[in-house]
Amino acid sequence: MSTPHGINFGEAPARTRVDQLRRTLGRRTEGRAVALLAVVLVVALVMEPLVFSAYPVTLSRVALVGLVALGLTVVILMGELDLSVASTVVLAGVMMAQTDNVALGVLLALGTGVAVGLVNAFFVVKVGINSFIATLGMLFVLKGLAIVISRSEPIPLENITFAIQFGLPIVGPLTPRIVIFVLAFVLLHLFLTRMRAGREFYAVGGNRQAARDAGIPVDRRLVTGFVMCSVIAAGAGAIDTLERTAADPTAGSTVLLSSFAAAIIGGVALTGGRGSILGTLIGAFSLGTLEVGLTLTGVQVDIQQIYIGGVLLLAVMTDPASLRAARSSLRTSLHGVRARSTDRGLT
Amino acid sequence: MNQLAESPTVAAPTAAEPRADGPSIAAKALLWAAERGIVVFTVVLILASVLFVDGFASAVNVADVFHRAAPIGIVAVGMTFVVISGNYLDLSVVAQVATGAVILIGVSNSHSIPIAILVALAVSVVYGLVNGVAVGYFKANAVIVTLSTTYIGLGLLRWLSGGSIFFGPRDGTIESFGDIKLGAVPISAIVLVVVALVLGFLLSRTNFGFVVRAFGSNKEATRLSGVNTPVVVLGAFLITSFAATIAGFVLAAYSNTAVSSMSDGYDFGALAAIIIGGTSVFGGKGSVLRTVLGVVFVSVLTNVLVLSGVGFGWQQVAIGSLIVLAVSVDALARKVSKK
Amino acid sequence: GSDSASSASGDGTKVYALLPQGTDQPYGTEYLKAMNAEAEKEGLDLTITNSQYDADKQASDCQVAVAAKPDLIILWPAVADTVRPCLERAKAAGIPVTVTNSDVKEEDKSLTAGYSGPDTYGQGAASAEIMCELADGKDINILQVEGLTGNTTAINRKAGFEETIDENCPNVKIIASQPGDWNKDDSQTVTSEMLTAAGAKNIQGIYAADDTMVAGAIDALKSQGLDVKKMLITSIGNTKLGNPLVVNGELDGTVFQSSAWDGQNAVTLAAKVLDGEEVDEDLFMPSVKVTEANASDAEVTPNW
Amino acid sequence: MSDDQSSTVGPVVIEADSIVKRFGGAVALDGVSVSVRAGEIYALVGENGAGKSTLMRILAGILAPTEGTVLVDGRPLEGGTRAALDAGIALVHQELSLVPEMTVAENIMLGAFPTRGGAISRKEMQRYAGAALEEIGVAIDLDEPVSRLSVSLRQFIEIARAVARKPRVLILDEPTATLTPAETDYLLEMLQRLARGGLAIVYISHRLPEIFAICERVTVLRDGRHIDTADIADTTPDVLVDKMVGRELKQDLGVVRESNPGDVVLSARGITAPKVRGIDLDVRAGEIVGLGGLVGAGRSELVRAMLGVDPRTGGDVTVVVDGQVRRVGSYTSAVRHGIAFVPEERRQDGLALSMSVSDNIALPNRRSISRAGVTSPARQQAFASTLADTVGLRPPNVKRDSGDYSGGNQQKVVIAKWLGLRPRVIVLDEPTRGVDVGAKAEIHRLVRELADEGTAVLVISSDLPELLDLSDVIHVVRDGQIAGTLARDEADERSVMSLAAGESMVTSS
Ligand SMILES: Nc1ncnc2c1ncn2[C@@H]1O[C@H](COP(=O)(O)OP(=O)(O)OP(=O)(O)O)[C@@H](O)[C@H]1O
Ligand SMILES: Nc1ncnc2c1ncn2[C@@H]1O[C@H](COP(=O)(O)OP(=O)(O)OP(=O)(O)O)[C@@H](O)[C@H]1O
Ligand SMILES: [Mg+2]
Ligand SMILES: [Mg+2]
Repeated sequence: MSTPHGINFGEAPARTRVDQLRRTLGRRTEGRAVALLAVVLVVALVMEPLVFSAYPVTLSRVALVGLVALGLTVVILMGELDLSVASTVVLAGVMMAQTDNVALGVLLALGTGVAVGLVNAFFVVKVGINSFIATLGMLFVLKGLAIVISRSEPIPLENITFAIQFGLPIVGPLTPRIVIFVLAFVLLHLFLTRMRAGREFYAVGGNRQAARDAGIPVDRRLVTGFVMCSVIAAGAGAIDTLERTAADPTAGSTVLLSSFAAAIIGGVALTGGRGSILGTLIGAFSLGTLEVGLTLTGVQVDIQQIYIGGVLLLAVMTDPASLRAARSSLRTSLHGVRARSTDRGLT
Repeated sequence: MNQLAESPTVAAPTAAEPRADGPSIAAKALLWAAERGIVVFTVVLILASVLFVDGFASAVNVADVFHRAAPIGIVAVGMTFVVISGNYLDLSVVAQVATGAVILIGVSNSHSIPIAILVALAVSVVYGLVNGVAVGYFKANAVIVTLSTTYIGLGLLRWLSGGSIFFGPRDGTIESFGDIKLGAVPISAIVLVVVALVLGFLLSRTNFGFVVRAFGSNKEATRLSGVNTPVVVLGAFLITSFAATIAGFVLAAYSNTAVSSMSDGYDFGALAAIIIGGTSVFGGKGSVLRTVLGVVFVSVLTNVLVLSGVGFGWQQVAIGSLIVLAVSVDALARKVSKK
Repeated sequence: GSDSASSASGDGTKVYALLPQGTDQPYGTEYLKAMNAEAEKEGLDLTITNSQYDADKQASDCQVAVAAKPDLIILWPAVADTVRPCLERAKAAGIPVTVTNSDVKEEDKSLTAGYSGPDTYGQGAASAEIMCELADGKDINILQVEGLTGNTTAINRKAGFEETIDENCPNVKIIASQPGDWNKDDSQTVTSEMLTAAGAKNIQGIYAADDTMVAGAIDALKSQGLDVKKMLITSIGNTKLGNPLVVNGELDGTVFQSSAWDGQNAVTLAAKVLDGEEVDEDLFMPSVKVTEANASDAEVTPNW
Repeated sequence: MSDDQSSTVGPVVIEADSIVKRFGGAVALDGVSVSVRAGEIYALVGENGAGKSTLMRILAGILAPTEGTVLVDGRPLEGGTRAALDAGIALVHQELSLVPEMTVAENIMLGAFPTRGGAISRKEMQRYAGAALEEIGVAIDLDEPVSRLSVSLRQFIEIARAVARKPRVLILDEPTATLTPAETDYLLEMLQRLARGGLAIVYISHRLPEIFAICERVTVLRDGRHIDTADIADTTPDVLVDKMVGRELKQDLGVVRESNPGDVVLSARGITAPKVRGIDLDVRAGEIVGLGGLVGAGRSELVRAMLGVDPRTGGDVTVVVDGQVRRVGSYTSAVRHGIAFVPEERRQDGLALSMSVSDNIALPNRRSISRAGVTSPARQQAFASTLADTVGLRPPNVKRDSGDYSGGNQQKVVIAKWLGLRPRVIVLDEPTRGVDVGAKAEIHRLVRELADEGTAVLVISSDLPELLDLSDVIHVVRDGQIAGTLARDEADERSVMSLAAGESMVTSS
């Protein structure tokens, strides 16, 4: 019954250029972020062109949350979560300020990141608890430790001159933070798209059992991912501390949710396996630009918040998939009502 | 509470099948404890506190524990619906509690208490509708949706109310209500119990609660069973909003004041209680009683730490560690029993 | 030193005010009202940010502000230790900075054009002085309710209070201290718990870092059946919530802090700097001690 | 096909020695020993839950045995998946084991991405993956994400992945459950070819004809115990079935049902949807209508669009309720009008696996077993127990999580939950895929009983004997359209397949 040269699965696979392009675009996950960015940029161009002429400022706002978001993306791609990133930022900063030596301080901060990542991974991999819970616990623990270690007061850095230098541009108008952010983006992007281990993160998030069965060392990948995320957060903490010339144990209150928003707007699926570093970058860009633009317009802060919330809500609700879902859900609900009323009328 | 105690979600041990060769006694004990993890933890903690912490068992202190537990407990009980429906959490409870409190005091100062309550409940319906429609009908991510409504809600609250602190008249109805006590039990705790009883009944013994749990277990299977699933999500968010608004009332009555920042941290605080209680963050499994126990546990713990003069930092460390510990015991017990 | 006092205040004079709070806090709410009213009067075009006490966000706001090239920046530091880079950046761009509400550190003052606002350390100290007077040399035990953990004002007031007590009346012992997060309900609960832990009988007084919290503390005392009037209670603020408590004798003393004064003078100082007027380095809000004796004076009418 | 030239069988490659596997207290395998020789196709049969998959997962290093050892070339195998892969053991899983977001090439090379200087080499990957697909003779675009492929294509990709590893032992766990007859034949031929090349193949299937067609030896497992190993030549399907179920199975197959269809209950006109191009369909009360066709023909899409499970782009569906014609506008209205739907992917769409059987059964029936919206655990329990009895759930413990049951029993639960509604219409999509013979017979009995009671039944099945056996009338779907309709007496394998494939494809049978 079968043909001698193999089996026929219907029409031959699409090969034309247009098809190829359509398929490539169809696979991208960044659509929503690109659309949002486009809207934000156009509005900014019309309302407040200063957003562009002062792009280093906009960039550094993007980098502020964006760096943490990049690390978070790695974990989310694996189908896990790290709610402790903001606390890691803070604790790393506090650890950094424990020493007068900047280099040693940075090492301490990054070491803190490694330790936090390992602890998170330990609970997820070895103990086997859900990362949502493990890192929620760590959110409280690390914040508490930061307060305990700092005695709840800001710790100024000894080497203020270096710290202030650190906040100044080094490449053209770009400050070290922006340079590190861009570097982190490039490296992570290459890692996740080109490197074997990075690409396997997608398998770990997309179908963990399949990854295990195929011989991918899933546990090792998870550890790597959690450590990467925490180290990046710790790095962000070190940068914050240097740029501010002091470690603030109460900092980072807005980091967690903003970095989440950036990743999800960027098309990274919380269920894992779907999304990209590029998406997160674009997500961070659209949100950062929006914030800077609103600040510059001088609109009252409360109203700014309403705008930001509104834009976020629209962005997630006007996703093509969301609109499709809404159409069929509405049909379901309406027909449900109609069916019920006819039922009643006739029985 | 009796009715809750009988709720099958808590009482029925899922691994109680008779077996040919069962796990070792130790593993059984661990599993037994894990199944009832939060009950055991809470009882042990309370017993230890009674024995070793001076003043813990006093009437005044019991009231303080209730004060700690009540408002966030009411929020957590409501949010349990959203968590069980598989939608992670509702961040906007922060905005909702504050809105409820500000409206209760602000509007009752200018109009009357019934009008204030009606307005607040109407606003809570709006919250529930926006969150529920976006998540249920548009299938938008619950974290981002409720983050957005938090921004919008707090922005509107501060913009429209001018953001001031509101206080009710001294010895007015609201304050007197907040001062009501039944023995050592303050009114806020009574409200918590009533809300927990009602919502516990709703979750464990009604069709609506049943489909919420089913939806959290498997969305598609529930839909294919003919359930109008978007409405289920909408309902879960409406209930959360309703509870958050009641929590706002309780908070306002307790202090006779309302500020837009008074409920900071209620989002993750409530989630922590829900999780410590043992409700699954993946949805499907859990109960209101478990959430109440989780809240009691955290409140007793915080209370004991304050009584012992432990600083804020260590309090946070202790709460975080216990979240991880409670869930780890459960996970380890499961592992042992599988071996 | 102000090096760009060229533009006279008038229409189109752009000023950025970088605040760490706004309508999310009662103090900020009244502060903003006064600030906006005064800016209108002075004809300043005011852009206000709110970093919600996130130092990183405020630093970013500061960068945005500098990029917008305003004629002046009014800064209310979210965390005093972290504002140096902001000040340096503004100076490099030739934008004068005036400071409001809580001052920058001593070594950073040369980068600013002046300060107006309360002396937060001094307020704590003043409240301690009232407490010392009340204790009158007797050995007493008191509780302390602090502000929000890590908050600059909370830290300064605590330092001012504790150090003054140590120096002036070591007979007053602070035997327990917990944060009340500037909230009435939180304060009420922790006070009650501290009372339980220490034994209510052993406590003769309470200091809370602001009036809202002291109101909560007083409620806690009452619900434990203690005689509030016999207790020695002090705080800071003299707000609409605290002032009546002073009048009726439950709160023994507080220190007047006028948010309206604060907001208004932030702009007045900015306008002076813009006009090139000589300004004193510090324009301190008068830290008037308020007790039953002067609680009804017009001079200390509460505004928030 | 079985009378191919007998293959040369080599030495034992892999051996399981007295394997015991316990999950908690439950014993899944109880001292099972098997050995497989190079060049042979070795069959493993048994009812759902007999322990076949568990044994294979142990051979592939995914599970560690509680007792006993796995030997490869006489040496114990230790070190989990990696070691098993290195020893040349490849497993094609029962449940699809692919990463949906990754491309065909990436899925084939999963776990073995070729790298150059640390970076993944796309060229190498395409080359290896392409070669593997060529070896099994399937042409698919290597850059297509797997999420867009049909179930059967995914199955072939898994096989390609196993083949790409150049294994010495190839284990296939129910590979044909999702395949059409043509695809199955193709696969069987391919396996014989591979075996002739010296590969040791372990083959699991519930379809005994396949086993008799290609296997040399067969082992029967029951309740985790080794019952018998025999040469295929020395046994018959009936003997095997008896050993599998451990009792005489009364054969329903072949019994022709007396059908007397009533009026049209479900009527669809001009249904269009993605993959469905204008289909009219009527189902009468008491009639079993079968939908035949190749995988990808659009049968699932058709019924899902009809019932409103997925949105349809055009067409009208009506159902007759107590003499009144009602429109089916959405899936909820379909259910309200008494239409039941048993979906294709039962684990994903049919059941909430973490909920008890009782809860699953109660889900569509909640209105009738509650009063004023208030549930009664006792009433629910009784209700569920009755239905569990009706469908013959084993063990009949409705408090157990439905995920703890074997596939066949899970399918019984899915059917049971609809029985409580006394549906006017029931639509079943591949109701016995991956279900063992015993359970399959019981499901067939249930479907017939429903029809006898006057329910209109619509069945999709890729299992031709089943389709022929059950249906009163068969519509064959090809390319989103009805290619032809066959009454019971005109339908046989040949007529269905010729319609399904289009004339051109029917060359032999
Ligand atoms: N991970 C697990 N945890 C607990 N029990 C399990 C697990 N895996 C399998 N079992 C149980 O072990 C027994 C054997 O299951 P297995 O999947 O090997 O059967 P099978 O013969 O492959 O059945 P089928 O024909 O349905 O695929 C069943 O009772 C099953 O419920
Ligand atoms: N040649 C093909 N290439 C890619 N995808 C295909 C191909 N054929 C079918 N598909 C996919 O498979 C699905 C169609 O299979 P479908 O399940 O509808 O077939 P069916 O006739 O219902 O078969 P069955 O239910 O027996 O699996 C569609 O989602 C389609 O995307
Ligand atoms: Mg199996
Ligand atoms: Mg199908």
